[in-house]
Amino acid sequence: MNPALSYRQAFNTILKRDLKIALRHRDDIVNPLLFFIIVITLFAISVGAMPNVLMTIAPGVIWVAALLSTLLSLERLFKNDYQDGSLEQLLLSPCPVFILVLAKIVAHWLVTSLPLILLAPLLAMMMNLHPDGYLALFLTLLLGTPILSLLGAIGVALTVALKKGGVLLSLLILPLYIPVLILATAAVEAATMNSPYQGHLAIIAALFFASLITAPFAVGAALKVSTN
Amino acid sequence: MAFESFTDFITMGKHGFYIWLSYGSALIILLVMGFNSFRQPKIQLDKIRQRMHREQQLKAYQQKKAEQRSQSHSGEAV
Amino acid sequence: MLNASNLTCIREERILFDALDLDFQPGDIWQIAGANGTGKTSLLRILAGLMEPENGEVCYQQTAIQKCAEEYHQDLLYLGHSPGVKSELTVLENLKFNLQLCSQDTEQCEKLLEQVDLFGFADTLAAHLSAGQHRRIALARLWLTQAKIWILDEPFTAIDKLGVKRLEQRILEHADQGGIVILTTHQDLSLPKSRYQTLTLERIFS
Amino acid sequence: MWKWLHPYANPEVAYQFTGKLIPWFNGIAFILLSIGLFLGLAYSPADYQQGETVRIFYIHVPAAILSMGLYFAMAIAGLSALVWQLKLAHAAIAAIAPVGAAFTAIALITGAAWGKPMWGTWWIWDARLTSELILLFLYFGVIALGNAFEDKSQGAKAVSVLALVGVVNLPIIHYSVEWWNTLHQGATVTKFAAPSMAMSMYIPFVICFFGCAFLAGSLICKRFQGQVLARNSLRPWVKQLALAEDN
Repeated sequence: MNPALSYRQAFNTILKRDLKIALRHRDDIVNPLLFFIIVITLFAISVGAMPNVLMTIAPGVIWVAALLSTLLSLERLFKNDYQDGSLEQLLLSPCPVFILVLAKIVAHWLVTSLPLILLAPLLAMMMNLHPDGYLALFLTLLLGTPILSLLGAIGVALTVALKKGGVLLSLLILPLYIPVLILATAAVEAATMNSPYQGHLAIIAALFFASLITAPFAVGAALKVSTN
Repeated sequence: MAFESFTDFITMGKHGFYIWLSYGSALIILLVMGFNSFRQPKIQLDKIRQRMHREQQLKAYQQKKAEQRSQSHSGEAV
Repeated sequence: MLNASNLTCIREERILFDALDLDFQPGDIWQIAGANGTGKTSLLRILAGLMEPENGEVCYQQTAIQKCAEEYHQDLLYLGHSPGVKSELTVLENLKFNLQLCSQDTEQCEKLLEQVDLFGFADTLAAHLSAGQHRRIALARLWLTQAKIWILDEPFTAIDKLGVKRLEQRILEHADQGGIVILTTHQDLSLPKSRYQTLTLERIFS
Repeated sequence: MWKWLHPYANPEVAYQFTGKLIPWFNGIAFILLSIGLFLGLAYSPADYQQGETVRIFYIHVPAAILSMGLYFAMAIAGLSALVWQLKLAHAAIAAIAPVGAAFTAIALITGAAWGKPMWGTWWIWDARLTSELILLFLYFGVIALGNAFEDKSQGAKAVSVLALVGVVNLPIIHYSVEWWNTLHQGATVTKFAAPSMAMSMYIPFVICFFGCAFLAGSLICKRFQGQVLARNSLRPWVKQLALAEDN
């Protein structure tokens, strides 16, 4: 009997493979970012460019744009694997499913949300965000986007076998995103009025760890159900 | 000369930072663009060379198998 | 080693098979025959644990496969209809990944390519290859895996004559070493009759 | 077998021709830019109102004009590709798009850098900057569509259609943004008026503009060669070139 593959090795293999595939599809990375910028430009243009108006809506607009662009790129998480059969191989590998699923979610987060977080300050500037709000925005995005990926993965796992999963996916997940959205925008607004926002961050962090622990199992179960 | 000294030229009446920022960023973008553009033909030629090399390798392998098959046939025929 | 007791499977309000009892001993080769849509693939997916039967149970070494999932998957190699090959990766990368996923060593990957006559395609992207070649990448794992139980869903589709003969050789070799092979195929197997049993699934009209 | 109407439509001739152009373009661009920038940065007087920041003008406006001009050039290539089935025009579009996007980005960054000392914020939703930003999105659209297709020939037609659709929409976008901007007149402190052109400012500007234009020309020719090779990779002359390059 060959040595059983250690969980860490399995995690790394999946992570490396997914990152390699994502980097070969460079437009899968760039397109959500462009979507993120264009959505914010649309808000700025439609709301009219009065600096004070922009300043008040800036946190909300940036967060909604981040949320939508994550939603846009979630589809890619399991769809291709389901179509070319590697999802079955994943479910049948000796390594427990939740570790492989976690690796895929981490790869997805690195490819889509990390560039988004790095781009957010540039767009906060375009939205004329109050200077104190930048750090809060960065921290809420850093803690918030993993939650979006984790919860979103559950929705994708449930709808992976359906043909027209796209709209249904957003219907399933957006309600789950509302707590994160409320806390994050409240934190940034609190920061702009330089009142303490650590409380909001703590709750977002708690949400993050809760979803980090429960989501992979839920995704594993959902995948077993949808490939039934 | 619109400036008395070189340092004056650099600071440009306290707006120096913005001017050099814009010229610097323009220079960087053009350098990156230039470097990428000048490598374009080379990249394509490398790709073509790699493809030709792989085709030769495949043809050699095909011939080797064809010879094996013809030997084995002649061997059986004898 | 692997047995299934009174399996029933119902798909879209149709009973595919009912109260099926199967027992696979090391060295067996089972061919699941039957017309299209009689539940061959469903049976294989239930045995592999991808699908839940209506009732009944699949046991691996006397424990239900849901309980001993890790050990069972360690010992199982399942090839479904879609080959599980990523088109963005090259042939070699696909092969290496498949083997790493089932914790097998990946040294002799290049030599393996010749076995399934994909020699020279090592660094071409799988996207540029045909469906048959994709299938052969998936089948290449048969030569390297240590898994005892093979569940192959129509392994011979889109494979040329020479490939089929070589595959049957490998299956025979594996069975002789005490492995279990369960496969579905439409062509008749050219293995000696004594070596394999056939289970034919008929269409059940409730 | 190939009956070419236009002598330069033959990929090999086009490849050699652009190859000869590149050193000339480089030389002229280098000379013009060095003179223009030297005059613009060191010699020309500061603007009475904007002070030294007006010097950004010598890179910002040429880049903005070029970004618009290159988009029109791309649209013309798209038109010739669709109407006269000129394979080379597809290569031209794919060559121009990234260079155009680069100059639009330069225009945006220099515009923002110019806006900071004047209005105190890096980004201002001024009519020209906003339409420049939308132009950048149009360029990214053309580039992304070009990369989306695996085989180039199928993608090429789609890209030329997009380029045409884009160029039709350019004036519409420009005037709607202009109208939008007057609607929110309160937003911008002073109209982004181009400073009145004293002769000592006009000459460096014109030199700088042609310098940038030739530089863009050389970049485009080089990318064009790459695209021609990519689209004719099975041709014997390309194989000989690859082998010649080898040793």
